[in-house]
Amino acid sequence: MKEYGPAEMMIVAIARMLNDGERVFHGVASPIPMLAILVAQRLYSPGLTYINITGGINARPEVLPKSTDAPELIHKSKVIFPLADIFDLSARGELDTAFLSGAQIDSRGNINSSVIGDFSRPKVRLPGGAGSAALVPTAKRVIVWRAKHDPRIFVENCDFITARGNVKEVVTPLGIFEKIFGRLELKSIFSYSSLAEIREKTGFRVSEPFGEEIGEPTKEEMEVLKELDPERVRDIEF
Amino acid sequence: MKEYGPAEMMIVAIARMLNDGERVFHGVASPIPMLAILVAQRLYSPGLTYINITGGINARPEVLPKSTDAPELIHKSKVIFPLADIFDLSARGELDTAFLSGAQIDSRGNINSSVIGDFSRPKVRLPGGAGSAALVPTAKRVIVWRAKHDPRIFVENCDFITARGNVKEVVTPLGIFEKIFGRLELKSIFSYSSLAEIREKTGFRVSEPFGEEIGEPTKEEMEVLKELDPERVRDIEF
Amino acid sequence: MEEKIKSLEEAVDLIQDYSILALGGNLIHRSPAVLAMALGLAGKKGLHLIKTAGAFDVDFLCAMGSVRAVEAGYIGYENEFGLADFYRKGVEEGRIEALEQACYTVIAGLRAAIAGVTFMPVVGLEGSDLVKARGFKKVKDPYGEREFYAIQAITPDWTILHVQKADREGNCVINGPYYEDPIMARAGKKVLVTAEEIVEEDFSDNPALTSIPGFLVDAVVEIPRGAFPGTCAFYYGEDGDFIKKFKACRSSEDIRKLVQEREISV
Amino acid sequence: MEEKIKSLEEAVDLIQDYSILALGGNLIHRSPAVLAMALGLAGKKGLHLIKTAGAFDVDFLCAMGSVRAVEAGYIGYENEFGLADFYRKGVEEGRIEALEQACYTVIAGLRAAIAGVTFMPVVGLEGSDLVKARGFKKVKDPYGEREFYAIQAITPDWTILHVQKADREGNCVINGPYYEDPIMARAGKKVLVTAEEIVEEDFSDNPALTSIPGFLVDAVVEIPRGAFPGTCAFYYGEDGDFIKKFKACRSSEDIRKLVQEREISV
Repeated sequence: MKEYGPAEMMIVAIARMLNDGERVFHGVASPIPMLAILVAQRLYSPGLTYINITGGINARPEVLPKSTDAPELIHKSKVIFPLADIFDLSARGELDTAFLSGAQIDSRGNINSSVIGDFSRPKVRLPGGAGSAALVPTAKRVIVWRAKHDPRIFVENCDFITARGNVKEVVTPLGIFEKIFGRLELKSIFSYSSLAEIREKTGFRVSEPFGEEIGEPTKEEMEVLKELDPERVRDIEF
Repeated sequence: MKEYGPAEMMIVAIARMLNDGERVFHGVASPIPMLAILVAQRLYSPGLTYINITGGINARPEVLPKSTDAPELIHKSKVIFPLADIFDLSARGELDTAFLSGAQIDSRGNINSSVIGDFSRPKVRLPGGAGSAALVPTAKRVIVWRAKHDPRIFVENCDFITARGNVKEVVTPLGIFEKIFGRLELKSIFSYSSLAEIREKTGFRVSEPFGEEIGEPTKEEMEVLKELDPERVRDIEF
Repeated sequence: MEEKIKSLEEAVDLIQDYSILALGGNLIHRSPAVLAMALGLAGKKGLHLIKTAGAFDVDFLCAMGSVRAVEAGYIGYENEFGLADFYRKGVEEGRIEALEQACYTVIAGLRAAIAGVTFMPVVGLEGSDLVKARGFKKVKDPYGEREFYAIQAITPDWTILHVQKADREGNCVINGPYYEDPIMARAGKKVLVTAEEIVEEDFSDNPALTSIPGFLVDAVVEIPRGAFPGTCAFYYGEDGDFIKKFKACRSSEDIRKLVQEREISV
Repeated sequence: MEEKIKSLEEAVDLIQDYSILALGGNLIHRSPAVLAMALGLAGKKGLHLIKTAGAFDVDFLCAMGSVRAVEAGYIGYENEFGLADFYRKGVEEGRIEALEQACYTVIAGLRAAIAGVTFMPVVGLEGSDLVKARGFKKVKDPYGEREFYAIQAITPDWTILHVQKADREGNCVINGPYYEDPIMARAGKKVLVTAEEIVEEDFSDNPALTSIPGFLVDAVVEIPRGAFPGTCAFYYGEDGDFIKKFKACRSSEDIRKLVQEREISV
């Protein structure tokens, strides 16, 4: 069954990592986490609290927006819990999982969303870390995802560390890393990839995966995904 | 015309002290300021912003409550601006006038609403200063009022200073003091009182009044008062 | 999802002796008075109460000997019903500690807890003897020369609120003034709500009207007239007669009798 | 009461060169984009922009050479429209200062301004190179040993918001997400609101729905489609085609032409 690609694989891999009862947040530019959370709520963690940057709590968007900060993401929310409140929640240790990404992700799980080159006169000015510098050190667990996997993204050391902290897993189109003793270690390789491919496309040393292979998306997962995202918003990150 | 008493006199004297366009606040246990503000808005300062502790902004209570923290005081308000916001407003220097009172008011315009005797094991435990310790130093002008005038209230020095700061006027049933060079000086004597009476009932030195007499309540003021407060909530402070 | 709806008895059991409790509402308005009565009648001990301005709820718990400390800006009944005599007597006799704050510093302490910091700088308090009496310290702006009073974080073990409507998930709609309830709900380690009505309504039709987010709420108890003898906006006014009779009680037995006579289910 | 309703031209005249402006909304959602376009087209200079996450509004002002500094957590168009190239180029060429904050520290700075203090302690930032790059200092809890990063107050000269409905007094109803608008409204020295509709409705029927208190608002401009080319919840979605054409412009003349072609009244 080759009806799925990296987008589906990343989404279901992340969905399975979420636990029932936890409070999970995503911010801007986050279609994959948005879908992963919605799939998790449908299939695995109905009691998960889905928090997004619009202030939606357990929103049920009718149509998925391409912008994950769009007003559609408060649809069916029973309360508005603005971003300032979300940051406070994390700061006081009550946010379980936050999703963040970066232009560079290094061997220690640090992320750079700020600059390539000098901060005040950069070679490349990136968009900025949004909430990451505040959330990565304070959320109990941070899952980093990136829909591209190449050696300029996965580097030994970030040019600039926008955020450092409680990164636990890093999910890419090829597999999953986990931070162990302060370094990203390969945990799982997706079935369509290989250790060789990951090594080739990663800028830091990659050891044999220490975890089990992640099962392909199930029929049920694919059906829920199709239902939630008929317009394939999830492809926009690729 | 002796249809008015100290309650009416205090209310109209205060109402005339308020300016158009200013932001004026009262808190708990404040029927006289509540009425003074409402009279001022009707007759003299239609553009005054009336802020009360319930979060009401320019509320138009249908029935005046005896408790000035009652939900009636948001009636007809177009927004709710909670107490926390009101304190912030004052802290950043944007509150023009705040009304506060105390169990003791001393010759320097300090107020005590906390204790008689030792703080930790007081002879008399008073209710506490509510917002006064925060508002008196931060509001641009503080008007203190007290519906009783006797030497145990108007003392040379408070037993305990709950709040000190921008007290400008002190209004009593007998007259008005103003703080000048750090001391309360008698400004006006109400027509039914006298310097002798005020001296007798005040625990600190009182000089001749330096200001003009305050005119008696006008027919118009009395009519508005009657209309606003047919049940005479204003008497409850006496 | 775990069941949040509790009976009054179950709710009372959740609150441990010696807890720090923030009580919502203000004075006799929409305070969780019936829950407070139930705690007092159940013989809870050593409670540390947090409130901006309190009246019957605090005074009742003081009357029943349940209180070790009151951290508030004002405790009293305003002009109509006068001083909170049980509180006052408890403080004067040294049984209750009066940790007077300005209402704003209660808010500042709660805000510190909300943001996970241990203190909050505030403007105000200058010249107040509360500074010495309460040991308020200053903190200097590390970028400049200005100093501010630093208010220590106030973290309630439980925030207890009374609202007009709650749903099964604990989302609450407050009609009329909010007072400090939304702040207290965020600051509390746990949140207990008593509601006039637990409704099946879908609050998502107008989420801007939801004042308390359900996911922060641990327990919900339906208590019609739960702010009695105080007011609950758009539901009922105060029962001044009851307040006067309560204030006239001379012992906790008198109080128990009064509550029984009035057939208040606590 | 003074008249708060202004024409777009009058509103543009209110904003001085070199002002600090907080812009409401978030990314392309309910940002005061038409007002921002009008400022850019009017040749405003040296603006210091405050935003948590910005996109078209900030990028447009950067494109028109109106910006000296951007203090924000994120400036970009997310996945669909990519980087904010005018902003980016301005920073890379040294014309614009990128005062990157975490979105939370923008909020903390605004909160400090709201409370009249010069800094706000926050949890977070540990391990971030932003600390050194931005010179964030620590502050110690005067009661204990914990240290927190101190964020300096951010006080906008003007907060500029776009809302769905405003009344003549400046009270505003925001439908859908509020983003940081209520915070920005409190922090700004002055507040300018653009509204889809100025209504005669009496907001007192449901004051809990009023997100911005009118007494804090100095000027109100009716601009239907005022968040164009972004979205305005319950009113319209984005105009992606316009955003793409804007991003393809190579000069401020191209941009003026594009705006004229689309007959946007700015």
